[in-house]
This record gives sequence, C-alpha cells and structure tokens, in this order.
Amino acid sequence: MTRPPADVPHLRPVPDTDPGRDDDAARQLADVATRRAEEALIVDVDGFEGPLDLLLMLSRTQKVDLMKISILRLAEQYLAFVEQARRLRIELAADYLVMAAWLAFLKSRLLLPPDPEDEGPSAEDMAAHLAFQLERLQAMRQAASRLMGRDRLGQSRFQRGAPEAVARSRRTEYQAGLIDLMRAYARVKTKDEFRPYAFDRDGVFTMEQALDRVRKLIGFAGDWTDLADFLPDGWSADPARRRSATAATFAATLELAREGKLELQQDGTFSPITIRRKPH
Amino acid sequence: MEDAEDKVEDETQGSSFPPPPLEAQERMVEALLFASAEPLSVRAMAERLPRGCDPAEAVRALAARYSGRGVVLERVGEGWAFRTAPDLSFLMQTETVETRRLSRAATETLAIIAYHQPVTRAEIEEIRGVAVSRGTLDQLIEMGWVRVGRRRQTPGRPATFVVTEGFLDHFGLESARDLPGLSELRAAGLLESRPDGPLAPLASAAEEEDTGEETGAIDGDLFEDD
Amino acid sequence: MEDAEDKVEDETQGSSFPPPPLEAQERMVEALLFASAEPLSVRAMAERLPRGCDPAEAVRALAARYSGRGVVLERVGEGWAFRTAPDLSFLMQTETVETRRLSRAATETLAIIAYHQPVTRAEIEEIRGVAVSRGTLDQLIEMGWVRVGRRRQTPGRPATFVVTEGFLDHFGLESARDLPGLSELRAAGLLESRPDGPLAPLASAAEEEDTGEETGAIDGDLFEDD
Repeated sequence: MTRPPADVPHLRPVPDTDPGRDDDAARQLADVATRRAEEALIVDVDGFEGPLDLLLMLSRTQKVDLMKISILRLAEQYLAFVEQARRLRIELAADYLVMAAWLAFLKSRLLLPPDPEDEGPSAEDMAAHLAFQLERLQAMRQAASRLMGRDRLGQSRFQRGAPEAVARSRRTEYQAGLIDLMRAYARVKTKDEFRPYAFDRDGVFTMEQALDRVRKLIGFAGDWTDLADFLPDGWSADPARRRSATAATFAATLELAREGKLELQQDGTFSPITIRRKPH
Repeated sequence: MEDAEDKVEDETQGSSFPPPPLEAQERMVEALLFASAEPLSVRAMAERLPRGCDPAEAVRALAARYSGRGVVLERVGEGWAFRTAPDLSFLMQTETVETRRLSRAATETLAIIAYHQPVTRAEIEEIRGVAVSRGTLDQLIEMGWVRVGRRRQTPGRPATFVVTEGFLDHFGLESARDLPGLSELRAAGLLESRPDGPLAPLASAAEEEDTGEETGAIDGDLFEDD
Repeated sequence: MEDAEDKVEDETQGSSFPPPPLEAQERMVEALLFASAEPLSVRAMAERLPRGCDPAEAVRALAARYSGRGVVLERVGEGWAFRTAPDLSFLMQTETVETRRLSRAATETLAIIAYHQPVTRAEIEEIRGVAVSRGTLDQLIEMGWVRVGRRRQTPGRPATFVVTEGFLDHFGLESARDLPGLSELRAAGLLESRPDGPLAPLASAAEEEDTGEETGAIDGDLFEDD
C-alpha cells in the first residue's frame, strides 16, 4: 500500500434505492446507466445500502457492544465476505472494493507495530473512527425506529375531523374627511378649487438657491464685485423678488465668508456691498 | 333502542370483560366525536367502543360537561357533533376592511345635503348641475351618513334628505351648523382665490383652466333653510 | 411580546372596552383551537380575539382543563392544537390515514435531519455511508416534515436541512429538543460529526461533486430554529 490513508475513499456514496428519482439532469446518460448497474449489483449483495451498512450487519456477529468491537476482526470478516462474493462471481460495486482495499490496509497497519516516521492518523485512530461511524449509524437507525414508533398524528393521535373553516368576508369602509367635504362643496358652489393652506413661495429666492449660485460664480470674482451682480437674472425688476433675492444672496455670502471662501466689504452705511474670492 | 340490543348481546357473551367505567367511556366518546368528520350516531359509537359500553349515557355526560364551553356537543340529525358555541361564531369570521375614498359624486352630494339640509333631490341636482343617481343617495344612506327627513310641504311632497348623528360623529361636528361657510373658508385662505398680492404670477395654463372662471360672489344665504 | 404591545395599544385606546374575563377568553381560545385542524400560535389567536385578550394565559388554563381527557391540548413548536389522547388510538381505526410507507432510506434520513439539524446533505451522506437520492429528500419535504434551512457558512455555502413544525405535530413533539434519547445521544458524542482526537479519512472524489466543501464539524448551533 503506497497511498496515504487520507486519500482512501472508504465511504464513496452509492445511490440508495429510490428508483425513478435518480434524475440529476447534469449527469451523462452513460453515467446514469453505470449507476443503475451499480444499484443492481448492490441488490445482488443482499440489498445492503453500501459498505457501511454491510459492515454494521457483520459487526452484529461479534455480539458485543459496538464500542468494544474488534475492528481487526471486522476487517477480516468484510474481506472474507468480499472474497466469497468474488468466488460466487458476484460483481461488487466499486465502493465495496474500495472499502475492501482500505480495510486491508487498515488491517496491515493494525498488525504492524506503529511506524514513528508515519505521518497522519494512527491505525488505532482510523479504527476508532470506523467504530464511531458504525455506532453512529446504528444510533440513527434506532432513533428512526423510535421516531416511527411514536404516537403519530393520523395513526394514534387525531386532529379535529370536521374543522370549522373561518369565513372570510370583506367590508368596504369609505373614507372622507371634513376637508373633502368642504372641497366638494366649494367646487359645487363656487367652482373654486378648495385647497389646503400652503405658503406661496413663488416670489422667494431661498438661501440654498443663492448659495448654489454664488458658489458657482465666486470663482470668477477675483476683483471686488457688487453683490447685486450676483442676483439671478430676472429678479431685479420686481421689488419683492429683488428684496428676496438680495437677502438670500447676502446671507449666502456671509455663509461663504464664514467658510473662508470669500471676503466682503462695505464702505459705509447703505453703500453697495462688494465681494470677491478670498485670495490664496 | 340499540343500547338495549347491545347489552343483550353483551350478556350472551358473558362478563369476560366488564365495560370500562363511565368516565372512561366519556373520554372515548369525546375522542371519537372529535376525530370524526361526520356526526356520529349512538349506534356508530357503540360499534367502535368496547363491548358493554353505553354511548348514549356517555354522550349525555359529555354534553353536560361541554355545556357553556367554547364548543358544545350538538345533536345533528341522528348523530352528535362538536360545534363552536353559537355566541362565539364571530370568532369564525374574519373581516377584512378595505378603505376606499368616497367618490366625487358622493362627496359632493353629501356636502350639499350637509350644507343645505333638509334638501330635496331636485334641489341637490340643481346645485350640482347634474342628475344625482339613485345609487349615490343609497350609498350615503347605507353608510349611515344620510337619512330621509320630513317631506317638503310643496306640491308633490318630495322627500328631503338630512345628515345623521353618525355623519356628525364621523366628521367631528357638534351640529351641521359647525360646518364652516364659504366666506370663512376664503377668509382663512383655505379657498383658492385669485391672488391680489404682488408675489403672484406663475399660475400655469393648467391651473387657469381649472380656476379661470373665478366666480364673483359667494352668497351669504348659507343655511337659509335652518 | 405581542401581548405586551397589545396591552399598551389597548391602554392608549382608553378603557372603552375592557378585555373579557379570563373564563370568557378561555372559551374563545377553546373554540378557535377546536375549529382548527392545524396548530395555532398564540399570536394567531391574539389576532382573532378581542383586544386586550391574553391567549397565552387562556391556553394554560385550557391545557389544564383538558389534561386527562379524551382530547388533549398539545404544544407543537410555537403553536397549540387539540389532539385525541394517544391511549385511545385503538378506537380510531376508521380514522387512520394511510400514509405512504416510508423507505428505510427515508426514515433514516429523517432521523438524521431531526437529530443533527441543521445538517447538510454531505453530512447526511457521511452518516449513512451512501448517497442521498434527491427523491428521498423531496419526499420528506413534500410531506411537510423537512425544509431547507439556512446555508452553512462554510466554503460553498451548502444548504442545510431542518425539521418543520409539521414534523413535531406528526410525531407528537413539543420541540426538537424533546426528540427521544436526544441527550443520551449527545452525551455519547454521537451527534458530533467526528469523534474526539485525530481524524480518519473522509471525502472521496465522488462526494466532492455534491459536497466537496465538506465542513469541518457540525457546529454547535443545533436546533437553531427553536
């Protein structure tokens, strides 16, 4: 045996017997045929579900607790079984042969004194793991039968035979508020469109708008420039709009001055305010 | 009837197995009735209970035990079945409430009734300028917001419509008199009126289309009927 | 949780409707649970009961009342359901639902999922020593006993399988923690994927196709879903 134990595939899964549902679309047709053939072979070996299942059955002949089972003996039993199958010209699935190879390897390791040079798990560790796997499978089988033996719904316990359905009904609730009512009345009586109160902002230039505008323009203002030149087009004619735009722009320049982006100056009261980009 | 028969049969078999005590029989009947998809007759129960049982007696005991509970044992034809107690049938219904806005026609009709009550259908139509469909009025009446009032003492004695307590409740009004008048609405700036301030322009073409036919007067004769 | 919330909400609504007395609530819960073939959660009951009811409290009272009866109140995961007492199963032959006989592969796979959940397909295969056919898992999922759980946070992020509330209901378990022999199996180390100490060979080329991302250990998050 030259293969390191870690590479020994001792538990290659074989499909369990669930005919007709083996439909992995990605699989090649030939592959399916091979697998079908393998399934048939397993049935030939008394319908065991793979080598582990067979090992578990063989272990029962030892009549001891699985924890104390002799893996060495089990390996011998398995190898004898495989030999017998060969004599009977029963073709074994690859997994059975792989397991046989692995057990033969394990057996030789168990019989030889441990090699201190050898890396990886010891033969005892491998044997212990196999024993653990058998015990775990056994435990799950017992758990399954205990589960199936419980008082199952529809067999020992029953639900209400004539459950009463919940009747579902739908009700429409119409909604209208006082505002709707007044709006409707106003519409009818005056053809006015009633509307909830909202501040009319048509003539207002906001500080946000001014900030936006001044930020864009200030780059060009290396020299002192009149604040009034920064007002948006079309806002200077109407006094109300001019007032709003001037106030917003002034507030924006104060903000930008605070940020250190520009400077402002005014020669005297009511004289024009001029601004320029802050020189670097 | 059949109980008697059963007993006779039982006696012929001898007393090898005495029947279970009544409480045990009651449990069995309870389980049978619970699990059965159909009402079970006493005979059907007897067929499934151990020999010598008296399901009629067990059913009586069980019915007494369930009396006043959330489920009750009811006689259904020849059989017995558990049913939800009648007073709890509301639990077996779920109601999904869908809220929908009142249609424009209904809202306008409702508003006219509220402002002009008592008002006849002809008057509503005159104010709205369109016919009022029977359905709209029916809907408002069904919702409990409008009811038929006294007949008008005019030729033809037409029925009038008035709003209800339910209407006042829903809209949070003490009385229909609390409805604000149009002039109040306008004074409070709650009505779109053509602007007079300097900050006006910008009315879009679309808006004008809606509101261009600005009306002159809002009549002072609101609630003339009250 | 939701009870507390409900109560708060109820208080904000004022005391216009005090919740019905506990006996009345118990009757209502009784009616709801009797009417339903499936388990109902406390939350689902609360949604159908009048405001301010405490179904959890009513359920406790009801469970005590039905203890020892022919019909008993069982806890199923998050829900509750009335079921006939198991000792009366002998009466129920006619009610018995013929369930498809499960193959050994299916029952074993089911047990492995129940005891090892959340468990990946690769882990199931490792325990059984054979590949799990799609059909087996499909069948268990179709029966409503198994569902796909969260993905394992290991390379390849394989899907895990867990058992459902329908599984608990079917096998009469309050929760997955009540699986028979669970603590003994755990104490014996049989629910870990590896025994202590160094590990024996594993994972072949064939397995990799499905499960090459074979995980180190079944992590400690057993029954995460409970």
